Amino acid sequence: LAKTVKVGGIMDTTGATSDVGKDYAFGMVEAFKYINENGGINGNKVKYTWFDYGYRIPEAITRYKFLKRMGVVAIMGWGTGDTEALSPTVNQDKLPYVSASYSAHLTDPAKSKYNFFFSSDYSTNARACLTAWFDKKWPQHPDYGKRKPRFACCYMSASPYCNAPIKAIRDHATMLGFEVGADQDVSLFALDAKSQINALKEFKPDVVWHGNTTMSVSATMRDAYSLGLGADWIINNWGFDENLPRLAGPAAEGAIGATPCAFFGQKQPDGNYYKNMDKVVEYAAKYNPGIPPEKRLIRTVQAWADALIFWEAANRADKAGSLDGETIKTKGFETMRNFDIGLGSSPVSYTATDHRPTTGCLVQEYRNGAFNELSRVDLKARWPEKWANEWQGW
Amino acid sequence: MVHAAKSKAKDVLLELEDVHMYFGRVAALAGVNLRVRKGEIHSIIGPNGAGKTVMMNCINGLYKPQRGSIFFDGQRVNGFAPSKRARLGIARTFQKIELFGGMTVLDNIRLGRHIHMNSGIFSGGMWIGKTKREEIESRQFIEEEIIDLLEIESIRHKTVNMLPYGLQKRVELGRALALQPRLLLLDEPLAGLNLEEVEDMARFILDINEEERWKVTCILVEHDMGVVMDISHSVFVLNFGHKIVDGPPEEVQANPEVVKAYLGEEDMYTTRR
Amino acid sequence: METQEPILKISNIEVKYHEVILVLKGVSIEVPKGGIVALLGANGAGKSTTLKAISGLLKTEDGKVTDGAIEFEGERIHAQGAATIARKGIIQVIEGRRVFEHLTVEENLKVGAHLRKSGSVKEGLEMVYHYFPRLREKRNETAGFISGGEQQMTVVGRALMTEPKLVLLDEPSMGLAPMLIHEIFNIIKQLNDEQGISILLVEQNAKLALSVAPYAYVMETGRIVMDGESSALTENEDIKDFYLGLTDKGGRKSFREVKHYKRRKRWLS
Amino acid sequence: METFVIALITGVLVGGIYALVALGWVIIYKCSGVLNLAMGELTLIGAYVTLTFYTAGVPFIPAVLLTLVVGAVLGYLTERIFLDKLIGEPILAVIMVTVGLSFFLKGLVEFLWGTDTRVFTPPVFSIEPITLSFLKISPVYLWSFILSIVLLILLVSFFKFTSWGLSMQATADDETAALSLGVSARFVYAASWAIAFMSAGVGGALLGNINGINISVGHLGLLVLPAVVLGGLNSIPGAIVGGITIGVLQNLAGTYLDVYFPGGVKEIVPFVFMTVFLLFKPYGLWGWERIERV
Amino acid sequence: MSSVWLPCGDYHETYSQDQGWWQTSLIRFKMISLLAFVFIGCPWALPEGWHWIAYALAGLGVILFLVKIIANPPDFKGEWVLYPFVLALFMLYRLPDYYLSVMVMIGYYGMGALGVQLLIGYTGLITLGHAAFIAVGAYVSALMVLYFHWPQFILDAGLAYPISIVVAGVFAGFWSVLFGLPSAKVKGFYLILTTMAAQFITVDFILTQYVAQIGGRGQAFSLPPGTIKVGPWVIDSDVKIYFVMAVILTLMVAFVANLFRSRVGRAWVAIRDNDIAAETMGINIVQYKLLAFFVAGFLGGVTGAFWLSNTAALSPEHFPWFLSLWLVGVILIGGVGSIHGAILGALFMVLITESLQWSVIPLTDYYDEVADTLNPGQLKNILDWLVPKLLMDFAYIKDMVFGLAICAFLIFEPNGLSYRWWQTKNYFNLWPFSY
Ligand SMILES: Nc1ncnc2c1ncn2[C@@H]1O[C@H](COP(=O)(O)OP(=O)(O)OP(=O)(O)O)[C@@H](O)[C@H]1O
Ligand SMILES: Nc1ncnc2c1ncn2[C@@H]1O[C@H](COP(=O)(O)OP(=O)(O)OP(=O)(O)O)[C@@H](O)[C@H]1O
Ligand SMILES: [Mg+2]
Ligand SMILES: [Mg+2]
Repeated sequence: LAKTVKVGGIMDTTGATSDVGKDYAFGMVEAFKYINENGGINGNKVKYTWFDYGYRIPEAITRYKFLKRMGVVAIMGWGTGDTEALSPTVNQDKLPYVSASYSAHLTDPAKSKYNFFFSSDYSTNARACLTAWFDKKWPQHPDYGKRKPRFACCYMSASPYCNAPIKAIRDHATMLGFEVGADQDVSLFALDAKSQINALKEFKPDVVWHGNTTMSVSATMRDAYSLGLGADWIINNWGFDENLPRLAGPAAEGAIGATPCAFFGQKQPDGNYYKNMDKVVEYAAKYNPGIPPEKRLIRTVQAWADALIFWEAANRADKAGSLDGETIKTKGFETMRNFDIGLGSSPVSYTATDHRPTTGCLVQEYRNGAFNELSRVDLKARWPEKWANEWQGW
Repeated sequence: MVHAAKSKAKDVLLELEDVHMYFGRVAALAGVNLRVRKGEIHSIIGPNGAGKTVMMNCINGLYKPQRGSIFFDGQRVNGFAPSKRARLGIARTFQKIELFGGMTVLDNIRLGRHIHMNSGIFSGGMWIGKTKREEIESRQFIEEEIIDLLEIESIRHKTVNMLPYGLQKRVELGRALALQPRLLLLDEPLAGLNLEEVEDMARFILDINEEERWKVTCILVEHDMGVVMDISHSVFVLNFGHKIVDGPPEEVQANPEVVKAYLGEEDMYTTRR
Repeated sequence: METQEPILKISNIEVKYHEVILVLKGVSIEVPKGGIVALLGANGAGKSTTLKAISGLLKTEDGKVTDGAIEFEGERIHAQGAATIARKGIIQVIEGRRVFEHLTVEENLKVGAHLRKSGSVKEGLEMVYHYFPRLREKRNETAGFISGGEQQMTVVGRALMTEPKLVLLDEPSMGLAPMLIHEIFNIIKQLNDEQGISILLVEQNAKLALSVAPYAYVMETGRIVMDGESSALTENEDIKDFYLGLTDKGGRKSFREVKHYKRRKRWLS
Repeated sequence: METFVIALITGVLVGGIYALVALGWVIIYKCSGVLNLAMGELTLIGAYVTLTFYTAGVPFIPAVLLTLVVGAVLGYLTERIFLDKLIGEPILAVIMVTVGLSFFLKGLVEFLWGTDTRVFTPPVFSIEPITLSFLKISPVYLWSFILSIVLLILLVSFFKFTSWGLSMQATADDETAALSLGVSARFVYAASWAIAFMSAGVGGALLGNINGINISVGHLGLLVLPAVVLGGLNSIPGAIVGGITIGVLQNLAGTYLDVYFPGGVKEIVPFVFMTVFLLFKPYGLWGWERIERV
Repeated sequence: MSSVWLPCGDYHETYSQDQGWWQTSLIRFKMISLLAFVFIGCPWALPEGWHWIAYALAGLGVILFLVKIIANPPDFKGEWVLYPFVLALFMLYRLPDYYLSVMVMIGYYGMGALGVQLLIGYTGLITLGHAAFIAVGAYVSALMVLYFHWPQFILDAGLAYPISIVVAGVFAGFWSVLFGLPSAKVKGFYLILTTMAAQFITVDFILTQYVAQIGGRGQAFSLPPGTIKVGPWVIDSDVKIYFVMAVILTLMVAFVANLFRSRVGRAWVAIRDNDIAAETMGINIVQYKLLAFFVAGFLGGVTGAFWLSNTAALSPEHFPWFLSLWLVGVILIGGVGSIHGAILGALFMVLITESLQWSVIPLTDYYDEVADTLNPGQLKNILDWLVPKLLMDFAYIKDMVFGLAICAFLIFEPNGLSYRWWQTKNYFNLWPFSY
């Protein structure tokens, strides 16, 4: 007998992060259509109800309570601030919370039992990108071997999303032997970052990590370009998408970033879609014909990926007997080992003691008009004991 | 306190000594001297723009004169803020009515009692002990002394800015009285009133000035010669910052300079009502 | 002068504030072309309200003419907006010296000028300065800081700048020094003679009002209780008692005497 | 020294942008005594309208001119629909209506244009900087600076020399008195909103060219408040001077203070400065003082 | 200053009566019932099998009624008859948790708005930075609860949090005074800027850059379940949070209400209406303005401290500038210059937003239930096209409607809800003899 399974969503389509949030929300809805049209959870229909909380945390809390009262079995969340704010409550209520916030703080089951996401966390991304740059770019630099490479960070230190991986980045940079300069604070709403760039020019960095979202990232890169900073850029995942080249124009050339999955409609080197990407494109066209494909972003794909791991987990839990939060966690997520979502993302595994989905990620580079794979970095393979013992939860 | 000694004359309540007040080029007061005796009604008259209101403001501290000193009851008060002078016992009314428009008549007058109460936020917030007692006492005083005197029982709970002009003037007087002042500054209390109200107002002023339980000294700024010449003990004529005369009404009326500068040649009683 | 056809004709209007407070209960007034008419009355009688009703300013105070009609040069105007009415040539000088505090005296006058049909702003200014020489001295002072009397002149001058047909003066003498009162009233007379401006004058100082206006109305709590030639009114006992303050013997009574007897009969209402 | 000059020039140029938005605030306040908290959204709409024309194939300058027309119409409508009924009501209520308005307009913009970031394609201003010795200046800023100066001259002369400007200020000073002289408050307000909308439109058009448009551009609407206050709420030159001063301050702070107080110094320095500044000039540089005569 | 009218036939013999809390027996009845509703009606109901208590109470009511009409004892107050019925009714039902959490939000905004009301509505100091003081309160309280080494007995007694609330209030109060200092010289809208400065300096700079970093970012300020403890109760369920809210709010309202009818409150209003005159009445303007800032700050701080109990982790994002603006909105909707205003405003704003949120549900349902049942045809095509669009743009439509609601409200009710409230209230106070 088929029952309906309720799933909730707390999205931002009007708030500070709506420029990417809207696409993510769309993707999520389409993904659940797909799930339902492909048998739901072992034949049970999924009812997905989502709310916009305008990136206001008190609002998120009431929305959460509302969904809980509706009796949802899991929630698809959004921002770092609210995910972390809800994390203890979620533990208490035993509600799996699949968020779009990939903060490493959420990967330690000791602290946050019920938080999940499919992508490599921000810290891992940053470590991977630094490594990739260090391996691939630095050797081509004229000063290679003459001196230490210089590195600095640009981000809005006020925003939890931006400053989540800072500690890890510093740690990794020093480990690789960078000379680390002073951070520059760039607001998420910054129209210009001239003074920051001027300050950076004093330090003459070879590579700069930018932790914001696309708007301010592009602003910074344009200023860097016009003021002639001449450093490479590593950009955190929410700043690294199809909009970047649109906004930054020539300044975007050579930007490096870790992508949790392939871009919307991106094809593999061999010319055909990544696994499941065809579905993403198909459903986007089917349910939101209003929006032209070139307007869709990688965010849609991320939403799918998050939805799909939940689907898998729910299926497993259901097979294991029941569909309550705890089972979904223990019998669902935490039984995944190198589960392949497709969509160009790395295979994910969760254990009862470690919620870091992947051990590395795909580092891409934007060059002459396209995103190309720079390298795939696997941190666990490279620093096994650090990965195992040191690098979890920050 | 060099001057302190000089104005020790027992019966002098207020003394202005060579007060100067400039606004840019405009000399509103240029060396004014004034002595007000305890218990008298001392009127100040003069053409528009003469500086009467400015003088009032200097006395109760809204303006700070550039030069000269002001003694209240032998004490030099130049440095004092208006609120402090109010505590010393200087109350006033205003030329353009300055009531608390949104409040009821009662609350307006209650405000006058402010300096006679001293409950803070805590007793106030809990509404215990002191506050409760004070509130009741002051209410009693207002009802029995002021509202009764000014015959405004009927409008107690009305919001003031709904009242006609005449009554507002009356309420303003009541508010000033609530301070139980020793010196009362009245800036054109009769302006814009009709004859009947003028008569009432004059009566109140006289009561306040004469009745045993008030005995308030008054400084009266007014353009209504009829009343001024009638009720004031002495009249001070100010002409664009300078004193013309200061003496009993008869003397002032006789003074040709006053007539020329202020009253006008024609029958001065046209403007009397 | 009743023979002349009126420039303004108010036929028993009723005015309510906030749809509830009935302030005017059937007021009828006529102002002859080029004449001066005085409107006397106690405080709160509704004089200002009457003027506001004519000039249309009532609406800004949530007041409304609920009955009757106001005709200006034969045209019904009580439904029209204040600005429109002003353009027709009815200018009210509002109670209490409402100058534009932050503008200079001259700018204040210039604001009035935008309604001028004939003649340049310059001429207008000259005309005003001719009537109020004192304003010429203060022309560049900030209007908020000049003294009460000077403000009064500014307001009247501002009205003149608009080349009005009918001026509604609300208590022009309020708070003015005796000499200035004469001055203002002389000017009112002059304006009436020289410029042929009709004037409706609200005044507390009955004696003066009656001396300049040949015809007058008396108002009490929203009703016209008496009207007639000024000469006739000045002889009326009640008027003498209540508005001129003369005793039966015609002499003045001292306020010190008044003090000793309290309320007297409240008349006619 | 070089760094200082760079920071200075950069500041002046960025200040130009602030000035443009600040003008909108000042105009509305000057004519109706209302703080228009929807200013950011007006700017947004300006930006999007221009963009729409531009993407429809209209060249940039004509697009901006069209935006001016649209802006004027919108401003007029806004006043008629939302604020007309509130003439004579408590000023705070009117301000709150502008807040409601900002919600509405924001929603509208999102509804019509979506929340994803849009850019002018092809770019109007080249990203290649103009280079003067060690100075590198991006054209957008230069233009907005020039434009704000032009607007300044236009508006100042409007308020100083036309009887219109005078009537508007009179209305702001004493609505009733102005009415009694035949100045129609409704018209003045409508006009002021139209003008404000227009200046915001121009501001938006240029802002959009700095790096794309999405709703977060609206934030600028509030960040310029220090600039507005610095000059005095009802002084048009004040808005420009204020804008530029704030721009310079921010850049100097960003360059020199950021080292000592890591993190958003740049954003808060204007506020700190203004708080101190107001202690000495409570009404900004040229704002109307409250006249306290009793 | 809404003075209560008395029904005719109901006199006050003494002034103390005229100053008292309950002007008439009807008002007393209303207030007591209201309190009963807040503390019993909403959060609590008799457990299964105990309902007979309620019926018993009702019975008692009947008896009292009989006593009243048959043998009418001299000092037998009429309303005594009614209380048992009211109580019985309240005991039978209780709100579901979600609605309680909505009530909590209302309470939260209400508390915040009280402070703003005090500054804007009563002292005429326009503030757009109140969230800063709420934030300060929240962080002080959090720091104390998390990092302060309490003596064991206090922890056992569950006093840590209550104490921290008071301390937070006082601290926030002084913080507020600090930013209130400019108000000595700065007036009117220019004050907006200095208060905004308070917001940005406090929240966006000091708190985010420095305080929030204490003990390593992120998890530092997450409050493990069990930290928030009042007396024996661990505040972990919506009901308990609700009770905390109800108690604090009631105390606040009582405190402020008393303040406003005493000397200090009057002084504030005087400053608002006419500061020059106020000064000549002997009121020290600066001192009282600062006092206002202190009390407002105190209320804000307490509000913030309360917020801890409703959230599980603290971050500066809880107190954006938007919150300050929102609170001003609350009092404007509710009515400037009245305590009801703050509460009613909060009620209105929260209910509007919530109901707007609910309205999304039928839209979602359309897919899952309606869509398939409809047989293909014009209607279905239209809906299939329309619903997804609505659903996707719902958030924006929501914003627009909200904006319009505010505008419409202020256009038709510029004096706010409390004005209507006051009218109706007086109508009922005078009832049945309302002439
Ligand atoms: N705050 C001020 N700033 C500038 N000038 C002022 C100020 N206050 C008063 N003045 C000037 O001082 C002079 C005297 O003003 P004041 O109000 O005292 O006259 P007054 O005697 O009261 O006249 P009236 O009888 O009309 O009230 C006026 O010329 C006025 O311009
Ligand atoms: N805006 C208003 N709202 C309600 N009532 C008003 C309003 N304005 C005036 N009134 C009432 O209307 C009556 C007449 O007011 P009005 O100002 O016309 O009297 P007046 O004859 O001009 O008196 P004054 O001599 O004081 O000017 C007064 O009782 C006043 O309370
Ligand atoms: Mg004076
Ligand atoms: Mg009047």
